[in-house]
Parts: sequence; structure tokens; C-alpha cells
Amino acid sequence: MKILYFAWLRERLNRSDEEVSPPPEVVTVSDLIDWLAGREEDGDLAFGKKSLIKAAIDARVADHSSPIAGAKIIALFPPMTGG
Amino acid sequence: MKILYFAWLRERLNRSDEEVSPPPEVVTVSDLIDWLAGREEDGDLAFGKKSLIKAAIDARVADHSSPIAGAKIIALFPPMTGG
Amino acid sequence: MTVRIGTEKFDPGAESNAFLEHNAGAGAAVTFTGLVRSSPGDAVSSLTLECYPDLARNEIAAMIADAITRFGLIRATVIHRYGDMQPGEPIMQVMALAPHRKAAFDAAEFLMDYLKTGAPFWKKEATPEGEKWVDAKPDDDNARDRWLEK
Amino acid sequence: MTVRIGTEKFDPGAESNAFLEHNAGAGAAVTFTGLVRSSPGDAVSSLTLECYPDLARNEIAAMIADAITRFGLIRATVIHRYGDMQPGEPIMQVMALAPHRKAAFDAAEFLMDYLKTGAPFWKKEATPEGEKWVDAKPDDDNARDRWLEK
Repeated sequence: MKILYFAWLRERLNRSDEEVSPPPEVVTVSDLIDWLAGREEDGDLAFGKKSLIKAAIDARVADHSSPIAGAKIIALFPPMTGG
Repeated sequence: MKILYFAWLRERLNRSDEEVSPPPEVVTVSDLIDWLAGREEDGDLAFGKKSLIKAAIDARVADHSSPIAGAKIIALFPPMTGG
Repeated sequence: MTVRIGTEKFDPGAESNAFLEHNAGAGAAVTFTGLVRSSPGDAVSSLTLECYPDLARNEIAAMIADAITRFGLIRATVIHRYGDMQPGEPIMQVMALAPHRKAAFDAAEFLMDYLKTGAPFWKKEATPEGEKWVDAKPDDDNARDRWLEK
Repeated sequence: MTVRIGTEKFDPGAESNAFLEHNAGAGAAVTFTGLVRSSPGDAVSSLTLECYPDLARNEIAAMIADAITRFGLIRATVIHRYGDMQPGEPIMQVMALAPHRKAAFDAAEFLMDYLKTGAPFWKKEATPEGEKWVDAKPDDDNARDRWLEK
């Protein structure tokens, strides 16, 4: 599946997207964030406070508890500050 | 002094303005309305419910209790329905 | 502060752009455009607005001054036509410029509520059933009065 | 319903006029225009808006559909830029058309409150002190949440 990163999360990770193949025990968005952060040298620093990371699955807003099975694109990003 | 009439009051009286010289006992806007209505054949019909007649003195909104002494132009009109 | 009262048609978008041109660092502009309404169930073939222009200019200028103070506006403009108009034509436009959106929205709504009840315009609608003066609406008085509590 | 997301500058007045052209007998149009803010005490030399356009289109379309149902709107349009912008430039515009003014005001404000907190845009301001991501404001969450009680 493809992961997209936006705003300060993108800057801290120094990439806007990547292809990943998480193991089967990664079931929800929450699991995915933990797994992605665990792969980084400074993952906790890059992702910061987990409650501040929002997600979308296939261009629809999702919760941390949303299952990721079958998703093609998962986006992770800070709270929105548009308008 | 000059009296201006607007909207249905103007139509009912069939004039948009007139010069009048009310007697000294006509002190307030309220007195003026009564005096003007009294001069008409169908004054009560033309002016209708008195509380529905609003007034302005020299292009400033006034109350029925406002004194008219020294006024150059007094406007009488129904409730505003603009916008 | 600008008040413009006249019988000429105006161009809503051109007025918005002129208003926005000198925005002085503001973040938020709210524009209300009032149009001659006509719906199948309540058809209006034309609208005549009667006006007392000298009083309108004074009263609207006072409303704008009040709105600028109350809401910390940077600027506000009111344009109001009178005379004969056809359905779909713009009747009036209120524009409010403020640092942030809440003030701009509140000010535009405040100005509309006061204009409806305190600016000397009188609407006469021509419908298939004939001409009639539009009655003042208690709802409009209530909309204005909610600002008194603040 | 129209949603337009892009990097190009837009002309606020031309958009308003295009929106008003087919007004279907409506009496009231409210337009909100968001501009790149910059004040002497809080100077911004440029703004960069990051966006996730596919998500933005989906979320904003859902917000507009919700607003149309809630407020009985005739039509609504949201235009939102992303990329680099200078102070004074328009960032976004919301337009709401309704039979009467209350619905048009409420819908425009509702859409703004939801856009601020639920549309995938992220603001980065360049100031004399350097660049910084704008933090989400609790006030914006509160502004959105007041619509939940209705």
C-alpha cells in the first residue's frame, strides 16, 4: 500500500510518500502509525504526539481505529489548518 | 415646514410632500400626525393605525414624542421594509 | 466607510473586487448580495423600491460606524438601489472586512438586520395578482433585537 | 454544487458574478473571501498552503451536500487554492445562495467552520523570524462544534 505524508510530518520524515507492506498484525490506522514510527531511527520524534496524527484511507477521512485491510492509499497528516 | 410622505402613506394622500404651518399647540410628532389627519376628509383612513406611522426630522429618525419646533423637513412613513 | 444610494444597476463582482483591493492585511471579507426574489409559488414580476435618500445616507452611515466599533472591522461598504428592478437583479450589497472571519460574518449580518428595519426603503412587489406593498416582518424586528443583548 | 481546488489565482468578483448569474429566483447570496493576512504586529511575508486534493474534493463535496440539506440552500460553491501566495491575495471563497438571508449567512459560516477543521489544507507562514506551520486552533474546533447542537 502507498502511504502519503503531509505538512510537518512530511518534512520531518523527509519524504511525501512511500510504498510499504506492513505485516498482518498491523490491522488498524493506529497499528500502522506505531509500525511506521518503529521503523524510523527517530520515529517518535517525527510522528510526535500520536493523537495529533490524522488519517485518510483512499481519500476518505478515517479514525485511528479504522481497519486498513484492502486500502490502496493511506494518508497521514497533522490537524488541518486550512481556509 | 415641509412634510414628506412615503410608500402607502404617500399613495393614500396622493401627494409626496406639502408645505404646512401647524398652529402652536402642535408640539410633537404625535400632535403633528393628529393635526395632519384631522385636515383630511378621510384622514383616519389615510394614516391608518398611528403606531405604524414612523417619522424623521431633518433626515434623522425621530419618535412620536420628539418636538418639532425648528424643524425644516418632517418625513412620515410606514415601517421600513428595505434590503 | 462607504454608503452608496442610487437608482443605477451595480455590478456585484466589480464592487467586491474594488472593496477587496485595499485590504490592509485583513484575512476575511464577507459580502451579502440581496437579489430581487421570485419563486414559482410566490412569483414577482417586478419590484419597486421607494427611498428617502437623505435619511438613508445618515442612518446607514450610523449603522456602519456602529458595526466598525462593535466588531473591530477594518472597513465596511453598503450599496443600496431604489426604483424599479426585475427578478434576479441585485438590490443591495453589504461588504465587511475584518482581521478574522467571525467579526466579518457578524458585522455583515448585523448590518443586514439593521438595514431591514432601520433604513428608509419600502418594497412594492408587482405579482400576477397586482401590486402590493410588502409588510414589515416581525421576524426582521426579532433578528435586529438579538444584537441588543450583546 | 461546485468544488474547485487548484494552485491558480482566482478573481473573487468574477467568481461571484458567475455564481450569481443563475440565481433561480433566490433572494440572498453570501460570499466569504479568505485573504492572506498580514498585520504590522504579526507580519507574514508569504503563505504556503499544502493540500491533499483528492481528499479535499471528497470532504468539501460532503460538507456542501450537508449545508444544502441543513439550510435549504439553492446552491453553494467552494473555491480553494493551495501553493504559494502573497499577503492580500485571495486564498479561498465560499458562496451560498438561498431564498432568504438567514439561511445564506448560516450556510456560509457553517461551511467555513467545517473547512477550517475538516478540509486537508495546511498553512505555513513565512515571517521575518522564519517559516512556521500554523497550529490548529481550539477556537476553530469550538466554532465547528456549535453546529452539532442544532
